[in-house]
Amino acid sequence: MRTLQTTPPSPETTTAPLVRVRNLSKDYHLGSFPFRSTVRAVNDVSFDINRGEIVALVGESGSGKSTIARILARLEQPTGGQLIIDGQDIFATERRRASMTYRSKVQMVFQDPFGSLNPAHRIEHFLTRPLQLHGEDDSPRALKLKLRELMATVGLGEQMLDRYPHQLSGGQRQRVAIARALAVEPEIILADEPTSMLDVSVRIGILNLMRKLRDERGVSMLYITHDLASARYIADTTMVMCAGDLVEGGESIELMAAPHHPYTRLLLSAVPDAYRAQGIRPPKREATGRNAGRGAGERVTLSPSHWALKVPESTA
Amino acid sequence: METLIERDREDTGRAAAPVLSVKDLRVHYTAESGNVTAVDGVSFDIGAGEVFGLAGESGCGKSTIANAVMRLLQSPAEITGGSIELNGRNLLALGDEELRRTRWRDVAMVFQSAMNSLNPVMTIGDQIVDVFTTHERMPKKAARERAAELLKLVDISPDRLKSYPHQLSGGMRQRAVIAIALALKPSLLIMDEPTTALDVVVQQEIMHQIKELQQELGFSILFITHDISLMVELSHRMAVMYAGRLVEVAPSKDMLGNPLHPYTNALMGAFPPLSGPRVELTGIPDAPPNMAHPPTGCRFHPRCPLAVDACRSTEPPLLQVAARHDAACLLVSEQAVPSERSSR
Amino acid sequence: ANGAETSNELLTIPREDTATFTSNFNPFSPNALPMTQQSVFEPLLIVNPVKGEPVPWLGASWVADDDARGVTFTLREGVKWSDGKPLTADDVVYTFKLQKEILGGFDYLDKVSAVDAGTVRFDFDKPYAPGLFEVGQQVIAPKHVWSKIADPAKATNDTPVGTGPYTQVSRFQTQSFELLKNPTYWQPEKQQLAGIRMLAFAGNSGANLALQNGDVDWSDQFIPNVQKTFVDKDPEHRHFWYPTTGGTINWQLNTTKAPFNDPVVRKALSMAVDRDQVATLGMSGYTQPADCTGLSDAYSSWRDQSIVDKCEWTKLDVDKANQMLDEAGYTKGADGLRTLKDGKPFQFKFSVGSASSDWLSVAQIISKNMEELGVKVEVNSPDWSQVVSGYTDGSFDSGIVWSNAGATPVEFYRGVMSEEVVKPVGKTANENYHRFGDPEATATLEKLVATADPAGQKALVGDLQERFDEVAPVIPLFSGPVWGAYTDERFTGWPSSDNPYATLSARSTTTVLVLTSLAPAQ
Amino acid sequence: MSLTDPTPTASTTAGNPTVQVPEPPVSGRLAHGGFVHGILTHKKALFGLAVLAVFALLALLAPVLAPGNPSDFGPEASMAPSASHLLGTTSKGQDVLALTLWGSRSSLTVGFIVGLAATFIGCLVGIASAYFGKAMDEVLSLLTNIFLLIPGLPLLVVLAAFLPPGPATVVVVLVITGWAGSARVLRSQALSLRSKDFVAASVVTGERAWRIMFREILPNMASIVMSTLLGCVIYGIGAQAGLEFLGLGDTGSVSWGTNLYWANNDGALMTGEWWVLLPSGVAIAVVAFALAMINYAVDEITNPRLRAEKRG
Amino acid sequence: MVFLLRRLGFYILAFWACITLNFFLPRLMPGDPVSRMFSQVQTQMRPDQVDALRRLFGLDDRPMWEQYLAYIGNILRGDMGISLSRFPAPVSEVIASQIGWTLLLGGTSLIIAVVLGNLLGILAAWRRGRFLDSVFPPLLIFIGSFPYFWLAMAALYLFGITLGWLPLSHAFSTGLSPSFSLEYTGDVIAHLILPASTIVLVSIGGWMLGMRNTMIATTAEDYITMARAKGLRPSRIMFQYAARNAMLPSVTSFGMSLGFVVGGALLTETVFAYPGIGYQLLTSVQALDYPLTQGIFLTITAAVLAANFLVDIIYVRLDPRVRVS
Ligand SMILES: Nc1ncnc2c1ncn2[C@@H]1O[C@H](COP(=O)(O)OP(=O)(O)OP(=O)(O)O)[C@@H](O)[C@H]1O
Ligand SMILES: Nc1ncnc2c1ncn2[C@@H]1O[C@H](COP(=O)(O)OP(=O)(O)OP(=O)(O)O)[C@@H](O)[C@H]1O
Ligand SMILES: [Mg+2]
Ligand SMILES: [Mg+2]
Repeated sequence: MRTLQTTPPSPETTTAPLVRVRNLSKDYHLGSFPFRSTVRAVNDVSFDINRGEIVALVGESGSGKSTIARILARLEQPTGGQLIIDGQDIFATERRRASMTYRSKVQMVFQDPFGSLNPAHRIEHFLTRPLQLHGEDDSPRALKLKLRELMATVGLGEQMLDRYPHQLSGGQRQRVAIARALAVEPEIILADEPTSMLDVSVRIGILNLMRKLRDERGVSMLYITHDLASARYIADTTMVMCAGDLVEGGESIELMAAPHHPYTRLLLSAVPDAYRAQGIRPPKREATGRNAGRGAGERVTLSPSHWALKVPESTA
Repeated sequence: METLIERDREDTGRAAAPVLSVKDLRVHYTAESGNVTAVDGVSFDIGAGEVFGLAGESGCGKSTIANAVMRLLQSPAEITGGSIELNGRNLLALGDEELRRTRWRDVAMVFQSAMNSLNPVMTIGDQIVDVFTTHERMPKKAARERAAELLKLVDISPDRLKSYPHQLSGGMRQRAVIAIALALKPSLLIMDEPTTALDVVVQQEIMHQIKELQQELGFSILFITHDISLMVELSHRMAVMYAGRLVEVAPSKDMLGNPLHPYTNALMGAFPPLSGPRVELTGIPDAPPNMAHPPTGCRFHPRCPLAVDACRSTEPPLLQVAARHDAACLLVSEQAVPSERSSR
Repeated sequence: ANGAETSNELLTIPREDTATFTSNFNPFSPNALPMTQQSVFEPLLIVNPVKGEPVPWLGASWVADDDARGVTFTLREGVKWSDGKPLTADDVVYTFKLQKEILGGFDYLDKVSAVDAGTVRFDFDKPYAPGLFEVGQQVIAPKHVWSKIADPAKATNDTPVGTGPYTQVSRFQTQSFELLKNPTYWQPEKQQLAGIRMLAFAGNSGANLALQNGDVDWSDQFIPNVQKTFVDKDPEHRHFWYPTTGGTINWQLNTTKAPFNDPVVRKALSMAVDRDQVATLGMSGYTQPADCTGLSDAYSSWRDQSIVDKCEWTKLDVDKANQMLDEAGYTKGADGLRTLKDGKPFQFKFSVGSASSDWLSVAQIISKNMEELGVKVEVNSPDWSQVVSGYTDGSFDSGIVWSNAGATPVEFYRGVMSEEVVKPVGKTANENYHRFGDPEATATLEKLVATADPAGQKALVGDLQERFDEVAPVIPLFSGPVWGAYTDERFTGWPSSDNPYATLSARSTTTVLVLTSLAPAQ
Repeated sequence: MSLTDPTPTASTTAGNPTVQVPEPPVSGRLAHGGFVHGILTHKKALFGLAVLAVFALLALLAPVLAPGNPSDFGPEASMAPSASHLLGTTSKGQDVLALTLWGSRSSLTVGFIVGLAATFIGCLVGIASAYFGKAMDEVLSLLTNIFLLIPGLPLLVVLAAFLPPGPATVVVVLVITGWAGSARVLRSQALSLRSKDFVAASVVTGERAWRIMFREILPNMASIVMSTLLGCVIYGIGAQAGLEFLGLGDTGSVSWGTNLYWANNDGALMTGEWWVLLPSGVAIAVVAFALAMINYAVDEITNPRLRAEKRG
Repeated sequence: MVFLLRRLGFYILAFWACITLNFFLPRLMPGDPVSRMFSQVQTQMRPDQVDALRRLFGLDDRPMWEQYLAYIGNILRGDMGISLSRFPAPVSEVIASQIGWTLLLGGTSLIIAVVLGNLLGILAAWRRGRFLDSVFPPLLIFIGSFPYFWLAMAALYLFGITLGWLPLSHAFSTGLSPSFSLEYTGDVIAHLILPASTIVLVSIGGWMLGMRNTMIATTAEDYITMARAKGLRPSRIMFQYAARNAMLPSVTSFGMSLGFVVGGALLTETVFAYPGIGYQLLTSVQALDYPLTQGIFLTITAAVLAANFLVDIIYVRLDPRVRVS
């Protein structure tokens, strides 16, 4: 068995990060005027993603992971904060709709491969459209060539192009979704739980594919998951989210070996692990640091590659 | 520290008659795209107080077995063979009314999605009370008191009796369903992926609760999940299923330490560990077989790294290959002794 | 009377034009309930169009001034209101005061005065012979009641006080009401019915079904194929009589538009109309074709037979018609279609209100007839209100229009060819929609209304008939039939062609004559 | 109208992240020809299509089968069906068969135009409402709901009376009163598709709004659009007949509704001339039934569970 | 509560839209009620008579917006004016005398159709493929395919004229006085049978099929499987678990179809000469009786909106999920 590299191979790691997220927040309004209530889905979140880096965002359901991905994909407008990509302050320049340039830099892979591939179209459509929208005016032949290449990249045969999504297995579908994202040659792919709808046996395949893409093409990735083990498996950096807050972040293995924030610890202890010699008895729910630190926003640096949100003494 | 289930209990109740005994069960689905034998000759026993796990990929027939035991299968599904004995009674021979009485009293079930298995327009309380009024002809008031006790058992405040399902969180709903399942103190509880809809922290809490309740009340559990790690933590004994057949049955510890079937082995390897070095995993290549046209011979052979020619043509029987350890693989059966049914 | 006992003897009459009744027995209301004007209130005299002569009623006799500038009525003695008070000349005076205030009309009426308690004098501000019948047919209301009503225009008069035979409202319900005997009627011997019961129906079909089923005694709505659907079911008792004494129904062409301003065109078109087919198919055979005097059968006694005998343009003669159009310069093209003088195709619209299905059939027949002339006629059937709005503002091409009805032909001729009533296009016209005025006819009419002596009137009407034949202001189609069908199973004494003392209409001034003639069958 | 609302609103299928592979959405199977295949092999649909085809053919061939103006009066009035007049004649001597044949032209045309137009507007409003959401949705939904709540027949009566008569008016009036029902159904369907990830994926790819609405969302609504269309056609044919029966249509034209109007006016019921009343009424019923059967079939093809299966 | 308030706001807005539409529609039409009245009785008019009537009817020539404001003001005061075609009866009186019958006929037939249709739908879905499920839906759809008035005439012909079993017209026999006597009630019911059953007949198929389809969808829900697993009695599962949920879309349709009840009885009223505001609307429209047309339209709209609000309230009771705490 090959031991996997723990650091990204890209030489650009040291240069300015590809994505800088600063103080991002998002409020959702429930109900409508005058009976509105507000839910803060993302609270003052800041992080960076370097070129060629896989960053995992983990956390329990409803903690705001997808919201962050959707904001980065410009499917949602944030309530506040900055998004800087390649040094450009996106929300300041592109108020309402994302430009095609932005779209060609940032692509997304969704959780449910059934839902993200329109059942009415053939596989070919999903790959042709981005090529047509973003590529140069290709001749049909050049287009065919590109399609074949894309399919090969994600490990699918050319004959699949004529099929409809429902004629493919879940894993194959997710590969098509990845190929679609790749078609525009993006700089970063946002993958929102790309494996959680897949069968156990094919998950690893998809994770391996993602890692391969990073290794071979240098694509950055934001990998969103609630499966800590898989985050540890492919992500260089892991960030933990809890109720809208980013509570801890750091180099994946280091973070999981020495979790600092109580929520991270809780999360880790809850993962069933057959091989774990000893389990950690989960503390009672009320005692966890779920809502700790809201608004405090102060970070403790644990190592150059590991930080956590400061926890108020009483709940720590 | 502790694991969820004490391994020592493996030996308890070994002599007693099994709570559930499934023999050579066959279930057939009639479908346009082709007829499917979703469960093809499955046999296993569950002893009193035993937690028996059933693992396998999606579509391999786990839920079908669970539903067959509950006699919930409806057209296009049909039980075409075998027997299901619950506490010595053949469930397949029961008439409608008898069956209705047996359900929930002797065997209860926790469904995969609590959200969908609770009637959205009835309060939790009413849905519990329903069980008592139907099976025990209990007056409403007494039933309500019992319902409150049940909720307390699963750590839900009794004033939630008046709540509707949508007013509870996912975890609470699932616990409410467990409470309903335990209402009549059944001897067997079937749990079909009871926690897949929940996130890890809540899952952990619920599993813990189930374990406590099981130890307290002593019922047996048929536990179904695709998450081997979870199953190994929870069950005494487990079976791995592939494409409608059992491929390996063994005490969980043995299964973990010494998986004999290549499929079991591959399945174990599909879960990245939380500790240790980062090693590359391979998963299982290709997709599970189309059950309408299962492969000949060993059904796993197209994906099996170790497959030999014989695998293509010869169906491997489930044979005892070690003490209380059965497997269905030509490669491991050479040293095996044939067993009539999976032993305990 | 006790309802249960007499209920068999109630004369039951359906009304097809209202689905429900809303209480309103106000004689001054434009939409009073049926029988208000027929049974509750009575006029001074009644004109029977079949016989063409007036019947004295509340006015026992009258004297018209020779110069036609007034008339004096002597009221019948012993007439009492249904509340027991006597009828006096003051009632008549007050009635006319209210009528003029509320509904207008009688613009020629200078003064109405009570000469004494039993005599009323009407003074006209100009010679106006038809005035006698107009004032005579106004129903009279009691002053002692109406002078106490604050807003007579808006009174519903739920418990009417009248002089008629059946005045006592009973069991007023959404779809029916009953009028029982006036306890103080002036001809008690003629009150042979226990009362009248009116039933409401939403449309002809319902009323007809009731008739066919024997649920009603007397019905005056249109009945398709009355012989087969009604009479044949019980020929012994069931009868109908459709005298054609309504106004003439005309095809009116807008004479402000070319080519309808050309009398030759009007006559040619008229000659192509198959009036027999119109009468038999369009009007179910319930009427006869009109002639070139334009007069309906209500004015048979005025008709000049010599003119009728030499009528040309109301007789079907397609060849002649074609020839006339050819000669007049409306040439036929190769496609068989005519063009107007300005080169536009000879085609126009024919508007009829959609509710009048019989007239719609007539229009369709005519449209078909016109094809033989190479003239294209497009039948248009929007709602009546839209049709009428086209008539009143003069924007229509052509349509089927009723004509004015009066006791004498004056109203008719005035309506079709007097210059007095012609309005320019764009101004609202309420009669003479075709906007045709003839100076000669106008002068004759002026003379006619100032003539009181019957022989002189007859001569002048003869002149008008001749003039009508000459200028063809409208294309007369047929006389309007007055429908009426009954069963004499329960009541006898109905008017008929043998005894035409009234028409069988249940909504005309002659209705009261029928009501006072009927008697329970033996 | 849309009493048979094919989209149950009480659906409780909240998205729950499951590991098992869900059944492919049915529309997937429909979009690639399976639908057409389904229709062509479905007994009810075939019956409906055949009936429709027969009527369409008869309508097309009316000038050949019954030459001349069908409303011309003839000499042979009120004749019971016989060899010379297969369906008898009216009291005005018109041939009932000719009237029925020619009537099918107007009735079918109006029905289908109304159906198409109402469905089109419904699609436009429904999908736009669902896709753009927010203020657009609020406004369009409000409009839709208002039109749904305004009592239809009274509005029909009022409108029909106030517009010049003719087939165009009938169409306009029926579309005005008929589109809202389809918009509501289509919106709710589009709304569920709107939240599907493939829409988000298209946005991320950079597709334009109209393209997403019509190329991504609409094709997945094929069956419901079809259902709505059929429903609207049924509505169109029936409502036209009703209007005309009340005399609010174009009484001068020949359609099944006006045939019945004239039959009723000429007292066919009273004279016992059943042959005048029967054909047009039955024709409407048979066409509507055929359409309903196709609709039924569409429902069953899209949702196999609805099929009345035989139990073993 | 929030849900209901929102709905209420919507209804108020819808109501305003309706009455505005209602104001402008009749005024866009050419012609005026007075000349219309004369064309109906087909007599001549003298200009002074026309003026007198216009004065009498209070037809005003004020600018449109002034009339509109006055109209809105009057409506808020509950004053719907005086009917022209039934002058001088106030609109409210005309409506009051007829709406009861409309509600009786419409309400009875709607309730029967809904209850029976849904019951049939529930049973058909529950016993899939059996007689009820295979025979009834196509049969009812076929019957429902006939134009309503046609079916009504056929029924009238058959049961009223030919067989003579049931009365031909009206809401009760003439000669009877409304009372709570057995005779009167029986008579009213006898008169109700034909009109109501024809309405039921044409509408029941839709209800049945709609219910059947949602019911089938519902029976596939996990909570039904769970209920079966719980060993509940089939009747309880069918009604309390399946039908109770499947009913919800029906409740919404019920609200929507109320509009049909109040306005849609028009054809019934025509065929059976049954009293009611549907036919009155038609005649008032044809008579250009703006006040009455408006009044009826307003009443119908208000009734429909109110009924829908009621349905919303019921819906909230039936479906706990829309209750927002
Ligand atoms: N459209 C929306 N309107 C209102 N609230 C929303 C909306 N989308 C998300 N939320 C709320 O925002 C919070 C964060 O949601 P999000 O989907 O980002 O969570 P997540 O971490 O992706 O959860 P999961 O693991 O379940 O996917 C949740 O509380 C959710 O209820
Ligand atoms: N209604 C059905 N019609 C036809 N085939 C069916 C039906 N339901 C299940 N099957 C078939 O039965 C097989 C077993 O299904 P089952 O639901 O028991 O799988 P499972 O192991 O529970 O899967 P999962 O982990 O996804 O729940 C599947 O391969 C499927 O093809
Ligand atoms: Mg998410
Ligand atoms: Mg399952």
